[in-house]
Amino acid sequence: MSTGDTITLKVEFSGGLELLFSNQRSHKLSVPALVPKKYGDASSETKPADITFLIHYLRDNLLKERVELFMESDTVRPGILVLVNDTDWELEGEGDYSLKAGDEIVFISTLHGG
Amino acid sequence: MSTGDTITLKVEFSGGLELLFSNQRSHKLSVPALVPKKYGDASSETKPADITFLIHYLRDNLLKERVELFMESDTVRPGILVLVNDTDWELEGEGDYSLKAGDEIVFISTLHGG
Amino acid sequence: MQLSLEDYPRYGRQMILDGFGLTGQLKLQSSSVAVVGAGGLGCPALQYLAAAGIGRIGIIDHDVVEVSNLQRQILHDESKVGMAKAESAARALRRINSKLTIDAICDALTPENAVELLSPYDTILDCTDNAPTRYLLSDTAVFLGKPLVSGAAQKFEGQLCTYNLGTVGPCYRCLFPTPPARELVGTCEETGVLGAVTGVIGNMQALEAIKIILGLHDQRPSLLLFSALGSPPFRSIKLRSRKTTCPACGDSKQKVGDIKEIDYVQFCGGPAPDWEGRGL
Amino acid sequence: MQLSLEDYPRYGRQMILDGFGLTGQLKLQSSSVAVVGAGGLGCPALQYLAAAGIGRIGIIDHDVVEVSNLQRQILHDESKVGMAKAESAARALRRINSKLTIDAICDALTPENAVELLSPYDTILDCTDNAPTRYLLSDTAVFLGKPLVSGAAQKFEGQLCTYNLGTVGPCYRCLFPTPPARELVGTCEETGVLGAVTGVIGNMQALEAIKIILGLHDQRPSLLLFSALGSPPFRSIKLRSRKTTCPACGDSKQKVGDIKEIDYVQFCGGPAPDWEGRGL
Ligand SMILES: [Zn+2]
Ligand SMILES: [Zn+2]
Repeated sequence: MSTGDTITLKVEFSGGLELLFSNQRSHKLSVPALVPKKYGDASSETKPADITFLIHYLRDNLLKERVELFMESDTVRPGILVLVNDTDWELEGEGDYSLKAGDEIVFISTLHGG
Repeated sequence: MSTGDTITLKVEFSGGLELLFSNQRSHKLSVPALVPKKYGDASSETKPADITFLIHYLRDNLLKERVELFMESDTVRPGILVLVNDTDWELEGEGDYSLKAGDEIVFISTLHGG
Repeated sequence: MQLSLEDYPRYGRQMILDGFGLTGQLKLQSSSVAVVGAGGLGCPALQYLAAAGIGRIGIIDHDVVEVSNLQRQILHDESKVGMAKAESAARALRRINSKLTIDAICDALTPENAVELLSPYDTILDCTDNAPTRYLLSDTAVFLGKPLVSGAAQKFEGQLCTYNLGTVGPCYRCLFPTPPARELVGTCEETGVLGAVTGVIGNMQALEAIKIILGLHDQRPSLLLFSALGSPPFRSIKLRSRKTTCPACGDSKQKVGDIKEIDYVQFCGGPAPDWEGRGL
Repeated sequence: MQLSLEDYPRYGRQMILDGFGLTGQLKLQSSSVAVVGAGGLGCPALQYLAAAGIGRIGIIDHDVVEVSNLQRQILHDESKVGMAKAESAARALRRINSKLTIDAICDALTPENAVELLSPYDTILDCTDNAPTRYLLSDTAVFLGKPLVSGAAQKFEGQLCTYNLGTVGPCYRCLFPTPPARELVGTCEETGVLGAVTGVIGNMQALEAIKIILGLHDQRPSLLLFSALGSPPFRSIKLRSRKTTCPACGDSKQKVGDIKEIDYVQFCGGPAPDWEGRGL
């Protein structure tokens, strides 16, 4: 859980996306509770860590290959669905959703097989 | 959620037990946060409301018929499995488990059909 | 419409259920369902639709049965290898329930024929195995105003979602405006699939269709995720409603254009790579 | 042991899965599963076990096919009405997969024959429809030291639990030392059941068995609850471990006594009331 300035999350990838992340579906990770408003710019104002930050963070820390299959213009590729604690992120403010300790964030791609 | 001295719970019955409770599977109810150690004896010491209390409370307030099909010697009939937030109550202290606001308590009977 | 006398014992076990009854059985009898794909998902879905007494069932599939299908496509059997899947499945269903009308349609679903082939049916099941057909089915379901019960399965995983249901249900494009990258998508041929996984999802598709027909579906947009090795194996996701900006089902109706003119294969990144041809 | 050449294309779609491979297929081929009950649960379970290539399958059922079964028991069909269910199911499986050994056992499972009938099999599936047989199966599985994959379905609800698995898995008596009150228990005949519900649970039973045989089961005691009209439809429950005080599997082994001498029907409250005979 939160230890003052970091937030511990569970992040999952499924539907094929796990292939970009060492073929590992489930990840536990800690992110700072406050992050720069402008990603990577330590001199900018801060904001509570949100999903937009998490997406960038995953790209820089967990993603193993092919960034263009995960991100597109500062958010996830439109073929990817993001879930916050079993709810579609569109119902939770999308990228602006502020992360809370213990949150479970899932990134899925649609399956096509039958 | 808790409003100081009551606790709001979700209680569910399934596997046939709902027949004893107006054939309704899901119930929302509020119980006192502190209850007499000896059920029904207002003059006895108090304890935080636990599942043993809840079983008695359900018997007196929700049960519509055939108490012997739900209770036996101050607990549930041994054919009934009690679940606390999707966990077997045996792993949670059984009757001594102290109820928390928002808890979901499920009472199930085994199904036999096929 | 009536239920014939011999159907009372046949369907008695479901007619005595709460919310079912004679009315429910007559609803099933007078309903029609199109199942697109008679493979791993279509077979179990078809079985339970036929057993329940859906009056008319259309089976759309242009493939023939291969021995590699038998590991999961449980309406086909060794004697059917080489037969059209739609025909093989139709024969199996007629054995189960001879009173139903079964349409075996041995054509590929294309932008040219989709509206025509699907318009006779009330409910559509997407039991296909590729992205272009999934977008085509979604657009067609939106155009026809019919619910689309979509299943998918790969490896140890499955997904189930009903699109375009009621007034608020999203379509496939509301959720996935862009197809996933080809590199991350495999067919069952490429990545494999466990038969029991297609079974669970196909079975759930039949159940969804039956609930919709009986009026027992709560119509809340949701996605079921299944992972055979996961713990828990099932997760239910609460989904967004229909998006007013969706190019298919949004307020500017059918901004995607005329279905017949959409190149779905190109939209999904071109033809599937021929891994075998490349020596893989 | 080897996999014959023609089985590579047949099982290729599952053999390419992670954790499966040739080793996994050979495990299935050399394994044996007993399915007790060839009804609503047994039919879908049997289908997916046979399709996956389980080498030996025993089907134990003493009933004959009735028209009222066809709404959910999808291995039987109209031409089989009157035939023994075990035989009907065996014929269907042989059509799917002619290389398997299928034992059709048309006897009722009793305290006298249970140990003998079940000892040839590695894994047991409880697809029965009554409480006495469920306790009998649990005690027998404990006695034989074999996992018991138990399914149940009624109305719109289903339950799935694997008993006696590994060293810590509880048995049926650990969870339910006493049978439920007869008044709250119905058979499918009395209370009805939706076919797709038995389908989902039976299908999951096959999947559990396959996971156990492949060594892919996490062995954590859990109970899956399914409610076709619920939202969410599935819940996974974390269960207690084996109870040292259990009269069947506890430390004082087999305190229940010799299985042959237990009157399971009486233990479960006597024979099922004959509702029809009482004019209901
Ligand atoms: Zn849309
Ligand atoms: Zn035990």
